[in-house]
Amino acid sequence: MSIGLITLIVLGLAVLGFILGRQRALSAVGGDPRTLHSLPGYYGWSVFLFTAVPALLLLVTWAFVQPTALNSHVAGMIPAADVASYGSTQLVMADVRRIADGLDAVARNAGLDETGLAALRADLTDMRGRLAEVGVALGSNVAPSVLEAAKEYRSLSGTLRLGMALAVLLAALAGLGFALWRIDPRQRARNLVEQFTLVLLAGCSLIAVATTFGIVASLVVESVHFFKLYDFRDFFFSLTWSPRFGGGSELGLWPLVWGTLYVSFIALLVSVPVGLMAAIYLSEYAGKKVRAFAKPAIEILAGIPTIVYGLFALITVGPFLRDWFAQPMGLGSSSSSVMTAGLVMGIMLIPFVSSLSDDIINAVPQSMRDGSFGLGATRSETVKQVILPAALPGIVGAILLAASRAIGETMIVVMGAGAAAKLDVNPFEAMTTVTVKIVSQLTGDTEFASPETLVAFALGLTLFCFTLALNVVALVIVRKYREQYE
Amino acid sequence: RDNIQIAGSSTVLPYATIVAEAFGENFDFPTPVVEGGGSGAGRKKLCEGVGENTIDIANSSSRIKQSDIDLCKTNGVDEIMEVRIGYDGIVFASDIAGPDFAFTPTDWYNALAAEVVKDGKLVPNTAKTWADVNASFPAQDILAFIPGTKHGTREVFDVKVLEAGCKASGAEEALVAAKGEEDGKKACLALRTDGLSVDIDGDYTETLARIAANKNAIGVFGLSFYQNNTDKLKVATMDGVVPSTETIASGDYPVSRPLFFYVKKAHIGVIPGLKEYLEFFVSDDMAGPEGPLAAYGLVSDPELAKTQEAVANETPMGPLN
Amino acid sequence: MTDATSQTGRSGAQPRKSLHVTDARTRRRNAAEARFRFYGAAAIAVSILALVILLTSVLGNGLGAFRQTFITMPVALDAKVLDKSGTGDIEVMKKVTTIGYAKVIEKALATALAEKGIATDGLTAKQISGLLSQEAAANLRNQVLADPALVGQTVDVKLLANGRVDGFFKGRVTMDSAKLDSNISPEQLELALKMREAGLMSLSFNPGFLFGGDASELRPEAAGLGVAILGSAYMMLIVLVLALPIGVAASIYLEEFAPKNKWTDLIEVNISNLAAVPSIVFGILGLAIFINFMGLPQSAPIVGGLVLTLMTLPTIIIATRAALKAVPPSIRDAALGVGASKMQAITHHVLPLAMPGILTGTIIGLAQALGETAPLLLIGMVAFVREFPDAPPEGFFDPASALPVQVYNFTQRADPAFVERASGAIIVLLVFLLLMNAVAILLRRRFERRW
Amino acid sequence: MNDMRIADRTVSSDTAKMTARGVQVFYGENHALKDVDIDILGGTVTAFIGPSGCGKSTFLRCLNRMNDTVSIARVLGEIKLDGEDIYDKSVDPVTLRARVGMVFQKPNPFPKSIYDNVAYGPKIHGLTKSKAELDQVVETSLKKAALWNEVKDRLHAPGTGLSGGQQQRLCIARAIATSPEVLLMDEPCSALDPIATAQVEELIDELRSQFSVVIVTHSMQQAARVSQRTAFFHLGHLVEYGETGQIFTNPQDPRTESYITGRIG
Amino acid sequence: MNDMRIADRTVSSDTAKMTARGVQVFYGENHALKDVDIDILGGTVTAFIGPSGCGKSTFLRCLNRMNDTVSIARVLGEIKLDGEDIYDKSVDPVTLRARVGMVFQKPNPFPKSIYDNVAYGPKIHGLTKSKAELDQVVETSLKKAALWNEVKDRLHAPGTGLSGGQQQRLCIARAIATSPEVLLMDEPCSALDPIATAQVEELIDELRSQFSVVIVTHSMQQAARVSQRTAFFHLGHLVEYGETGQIFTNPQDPRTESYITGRIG
Ligand SMILES: Nc1ncnc2c1ncn2[C@@H]1O[C@H](COP(=O)(O)OP(=O)(O)OP(=O)(O)O)[C@@H](O)[C@H]1O
Ligand SMILES: Nc1ncnc2c1ncn2[C@@H]1O[C@H](COP(=O)(O)OP(=O)(O)OP(=O)(O)O)[C@@H](O)[C@H]1O
Ligand SMILES: [Mg+2]
Ligand SMILES: [Mg+2]
Repeated sequence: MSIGLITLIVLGLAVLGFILGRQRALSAVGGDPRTLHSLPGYYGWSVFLFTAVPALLLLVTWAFVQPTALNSHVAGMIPAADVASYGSTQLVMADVRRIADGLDAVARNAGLDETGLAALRADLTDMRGRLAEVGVALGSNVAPSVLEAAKEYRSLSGTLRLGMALAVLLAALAGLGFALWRIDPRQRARNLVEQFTLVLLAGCSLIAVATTFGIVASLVVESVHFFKLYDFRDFFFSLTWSPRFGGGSELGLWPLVWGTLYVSFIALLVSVPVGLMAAIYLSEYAGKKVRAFAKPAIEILAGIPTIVYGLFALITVGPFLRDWFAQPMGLGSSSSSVMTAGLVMGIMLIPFVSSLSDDIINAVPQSMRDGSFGLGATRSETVKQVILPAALPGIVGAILLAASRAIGETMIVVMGAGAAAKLDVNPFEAMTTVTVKIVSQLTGDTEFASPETLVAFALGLTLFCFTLALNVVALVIVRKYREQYE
Repeated sequence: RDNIQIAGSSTVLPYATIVAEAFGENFDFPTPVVEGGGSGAGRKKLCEGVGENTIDIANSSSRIKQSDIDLCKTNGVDEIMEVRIGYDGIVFASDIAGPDFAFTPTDWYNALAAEVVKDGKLVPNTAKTWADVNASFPAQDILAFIPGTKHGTREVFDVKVLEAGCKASGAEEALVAAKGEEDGKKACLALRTDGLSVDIDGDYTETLARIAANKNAIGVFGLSFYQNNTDKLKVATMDGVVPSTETIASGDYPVSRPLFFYVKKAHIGVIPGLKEYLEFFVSDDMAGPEGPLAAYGLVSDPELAKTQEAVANETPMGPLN
Repeated sequence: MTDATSQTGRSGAQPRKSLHVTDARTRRRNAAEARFRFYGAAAIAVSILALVILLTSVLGNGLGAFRQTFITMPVALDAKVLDKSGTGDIEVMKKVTTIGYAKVIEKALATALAEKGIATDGLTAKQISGLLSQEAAANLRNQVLADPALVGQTVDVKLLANGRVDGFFKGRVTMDSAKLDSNISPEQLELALKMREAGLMSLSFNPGFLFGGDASELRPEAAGLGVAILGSAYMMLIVLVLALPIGVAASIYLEEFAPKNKWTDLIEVNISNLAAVPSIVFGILGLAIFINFMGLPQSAPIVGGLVLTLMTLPTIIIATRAALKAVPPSIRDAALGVGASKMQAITHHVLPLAMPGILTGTIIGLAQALGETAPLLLIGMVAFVREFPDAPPEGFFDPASALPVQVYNFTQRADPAFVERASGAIIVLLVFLLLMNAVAILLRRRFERRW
Repeated sequence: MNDMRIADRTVSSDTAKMTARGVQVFYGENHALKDVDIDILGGTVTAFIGPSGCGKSTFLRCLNRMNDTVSIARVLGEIKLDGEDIYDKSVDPVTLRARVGMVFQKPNPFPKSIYDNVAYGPKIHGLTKSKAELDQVVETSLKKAALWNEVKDRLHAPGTGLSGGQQQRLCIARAIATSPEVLLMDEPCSALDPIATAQVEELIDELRSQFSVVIVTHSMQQAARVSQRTAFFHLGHLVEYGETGQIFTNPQDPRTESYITGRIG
Repeated sequence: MNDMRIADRTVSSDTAKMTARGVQVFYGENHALKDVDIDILGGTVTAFIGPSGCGKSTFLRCLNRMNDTVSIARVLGEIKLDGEDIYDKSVDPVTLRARVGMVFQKPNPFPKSIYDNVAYGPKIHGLTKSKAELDQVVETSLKKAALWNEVKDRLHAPGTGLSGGQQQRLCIARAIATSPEVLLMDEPCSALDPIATAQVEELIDELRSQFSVVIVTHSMQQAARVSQRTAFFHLGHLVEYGETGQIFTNPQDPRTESYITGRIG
């Protein structure tokens, strides 16, 4: 039985449990739900949970443990000499598994039964050829010990699988029986189900925390390597970023941080006013039709691959800004510039601000608007002084999201702002950002264990701490100015 | 896993895909999966260990480094085969409508270096047009798109163009005199920072697009890329030699580098089709001077026969020299 | 106690204001109002304009990719060449490589040209066969191997023409550029023109672009998006199934149930911070956790889907929390007051009201996930994959590509024919996005309401 | 508490501040207001009475075009302020609402501080020149609305943290701070205790010297106490309109009589 | 309208349904309720009176732990329902609120249909077996709340589209549909006309036969009409609590007397 099938059966049992539980609860009170503590459905759900959750947990654990156990058992059957010829146990086992999978097909193809299969001898039959016939490609001939291991693997995994199916189904049935037996009109079924749901919800929010730990952990290890190779003082206090291919690079952080801030700032300068005004227009002024069309249309902007924006920056916006602004104003003649990247990125970020803000603004109760209009305020005054403050937390969230995207964007910066790290205030100069350098150092041709590559991890970690600080500030601001209606 | 997995240099990537495609068509094995991601990352993945969830082959646009070999060792990857598949030519090209250029490394050094020798003295580079660099050039503004420091191509550019130019122009001598042996040599590679030399972290298509937006710029490309875009680009000579597969194979054209891939020997015989793929790759049908790789712009290795033999014997690479 | 005097006094002191006559201040305020409204309209206009510009450039470049130049001609499948044993044994026939098939096609093309009376003076055999795609031989081989009975017959086949020829008919390649082009000559193009007049060559819809696998740089005309579309679909399925419920659940917990203390503050800041983590870092995470630690395969949609899920979660959580926050407390009070549990109050009343925000988060999150390449770079999905993954769930573990990856790959390739295909891939991606989000957009419209 | 004294009724009916003719309101299909003709006189307190759901609030909201914000509401007929049609295209509802202020039935303080709630109107209309003057206006308004003592120590606490009756008075203070010419009050005393009610009634009486006040109330006593004219609505119809004394002592329509004596609802 | 008749006062004071001892409430720094001791008797209508802002709603919200939802509110003291401490850890506020229903001061219908508003409580408590029965419950509740006639043709129109008084009655209907043992009503008649008020008062009297009712009101007449016991709050203190007749005719505390006679507010 495959895992999918077992899952289906367990779920089926759980559904059955739901129905039975519901009925049992109802019949316990003579069909009058009023005397039950909770709605009958909750009794059903509690049985469902008791049936499905332990069984599925068992299934998952088993599915994780079985291969490991099986592997170590079977691997023990193969003599060290054969393992050596494969290079590693892992590789032998890969072959063992492939052969084991193939044996079924071989048996079917050749009309062999179990005893026939068991009698197969690697030194007598051309196993590689026979397996190839049934579409199992092997890299080399099959050693006898490997074939034996594969047979063992096959039969044992069959047994274990059966065992798993039995165990899981038993667990499900036991859960079902127990939960059904427990049902009592006074049982707090709703509380039980809700407690469970709450644990589930909390578990979900822990995923986010776990992600953070994962990120920090995966960055820290390599960052430590980096700081072993490269002095942290140079990294944190040097103002030059100029990596060399062959080593001897200067990897100062600040030009990149400056570029990141500058580009993001310009991007937000474009996207926040435009997005916010668009959101206000959509929710306060636009008719139903305009709204139904414009909102999803603007959201497409978020879905256009960044490479399109990058090319747009490179081919259209960059030269335009150079010819019409930078050169006439004597600010340089670079076609890639912070301004270019910022502008184009700003366009991409409009929907992040507009759509979310629009939903939040829409959620401000009408009575707030009425109160303001009733005092003779114009729409714009109402929006600025009543609605926006009330919607502030959501809007800040939207802006943070946009800022986050701006910080994390690479393609637009590479094509729009260039790849040169520079500390400059002229917005028409080429600059680059932390993220761009993370990507480029990580995917470059330099050797991995060099500071030039490992700096990517240190950059990642620094950026992480940096944005964390920004977020704390944002949280404090929101806390301070939050206005709760009703 | 039934398919071969390959990762690494994006310069080798197109060649590898051409071979993979032909391999998938003509053999019973599935088409290999070929990833880019850069030589460094490719070699790192190769050295992550032996087993199904590690890759089989790492493409690389430069030779493997000792640190990678050490990493491989610690992870149990003892034997690696090195396969040199040919050479990559690096060319200098500008917009098709622009003037012709005949460069020497000295010209490039004098155009892009931070400090140049003028009248026997080291001075900061102030050249604005190519005519400032070399009177025989047109007075076109200097604007060079060179590979970013992440690219293997940049290493070649540094060594074969800048260092050579530094030496030839006498700047190296002056720099060593001024800053000492170590720092002086390093200073040869210091580029001007006034925006006339632009690092490109993207790929050649980006360089091409930038040239389309800045008609007077000169960019650095791979030979194969240039060959696919001869209608848009005009190639410059280096030391009087026009880059082509022939001139590079013969060694006349100076700016080129070997391309490699590295195979985890432990996977041969285990991953289906791996051996066949290796042999197919280096066969004359593919990598020979008449093969599709050459047609695409790879400079076929004059010593291909040796490589074929090594692949057939599964000879692992020796220590780096 | 009417105060008639004060009333007259007032109307005397203050002349009657007319509703039509506005004072200076009101005019200023109205002007501000008009300006504000104009800014709003302008913001919409700017956004739409940007969209239109981007879309036109994409459509202009990319629509061509859906049509391709084909050569239709009869090909004699010579049994002597293709089935040397004469037994029809497929294993033997497989020994004939594409090179053998290429020769068959070459011959057929020469015959066809001769039959139509098209002169080919001055062109070498290689140049003539250069009009054909290198994919043609592979196509024919697959066709024959799929149906060995064809051998010995003469069949009409439709074969891809070379990318430059195709470019010529689409206006990308001109006689002038061909003069400079090392891959095609004007003479070849002349021949192609004649072939078109003779009906041997024509432009038609190219299903291969949508359903075929990727192709190498030597044959841009054969590159298709099939694998990428499947890969993206698998990943989006995973993202949708995981990110939406987990994101909403986490938001509900954090916003409604979690005690408000330093720890939840930390989690809150932490989640907004996750949104700011560059996507490539999620790739690093995916590589470390899913591939190296959990041993999931490289280049597989399952890993891609999981990584993108983690990346999308913060977006959905932030949007959902903002939406939950915006629901007035009086609604919760009302539900609690009739004895609903907190969970019931939330599922029955708060969630439906927060739905538009949740859906917006989903729309934006999915758009982001669908278009993302950077994290896929590190988990092996930015790759050349020609084999189609199986049907799910096994297919989740097979190597696959993704649409943005395909776009990214196409834009990196040297042959200019890939520019068109990259834009074509973007069009497919956008259509994919619209289809995926259509449900969410419609649902959101239903849930939108004021109270 | 048994207070049926009738306020003195000298009204010059030619000073009609607002006139409504043939006003009809539909909420979608629902015909909420049917053909209402009424004159709101200057310097007068007009009371609207009638059973719940009869259209009092609806009509009130017509008088300063607040119904514009209800998307399904449709208003027909003609309403004039000082002889000018307020539904005319060229009329700016903002100017109108500045002159015709409103206190809503459900208190709806802004999610701002108490001070900002009251200062909002004067600020947007530029009624004060300095901060001190604004402080003054806020204080007077709060005092008039009988809220000053309760909130003077926490002017910067949020208005939403007040008790129901306090919120109601805050909304009254907010409305009078802009000194409108006509003040529409929808059940301004519903959540107030008798003393606060008396204070608000005093305020209304005071306002009458300069402005017109329209007040919706369910308390017959209150209508009798503060108003000079009373309109009785029933099922969307304006049944009877006249001097308060006359309506209460000598209603013309049997329905009015039944309502006042407590027989129909 | 001058109705001061005192409802009949047969109350057995040992059937205390709810008891509160030493209840204090703080809103942040603001000490809103100070040391309140009170017994709510079974089968009795208890009226809370007192000037606006004195803490009536606050105390009411303590009785079914609605103050839990106000993050800044802190409740001290002990409140028991049938002898069980409702603030005990093991008590599920949900069960509590199902038994102690509430009508809020500001009508807050769900943004759903009128039918769904009323049917919500019975649905989540599983009070009905079939759709027909549910329809029945909805109809009876609406009828009891004196709203049925006005809305019977538009049961599926949104509850938020009702007039103020209609919303208030809808909220009453919603609360009684779940048949709680104790019903807390915060100014349930503030937006109702006299006839509707009379109907609600009748309802309250009817409910008393089975349940306890606590009603906050600003109308002394109403308190006198419907309640058997009255509590007078002032500035957060429970000043006096006793039989309604006694409170109104013979108050012990001078503040009570002043309030009833209209001198303090
Ligand atoms: N959410 C809150 N936050 C802060 N303070 C509050 C809050 N709710 C009420 N208060 C304060 O607590 C005190 C008592 O308020 P409560 O609502 O209990 O008064 P009340 O007796 O119901 O008055 P009313 O008759 O006006 O409704 C008031 O001073 C009020 O301002
Ligand atoms: N927004 C709305 N949408 C639909 N119908 C509405 C809306 N507002 C009011 N109505 C209906 O219009 C009619 C008149 O309502 P209105 O609010 O004017 O009553 P009212 O006289 O103010 O009553 P109350 O004394 O209860 O406040 C009622 O039947 C009501 O249900
Ligand atoms: Mg009303
Ligand atoms: Mg209250």
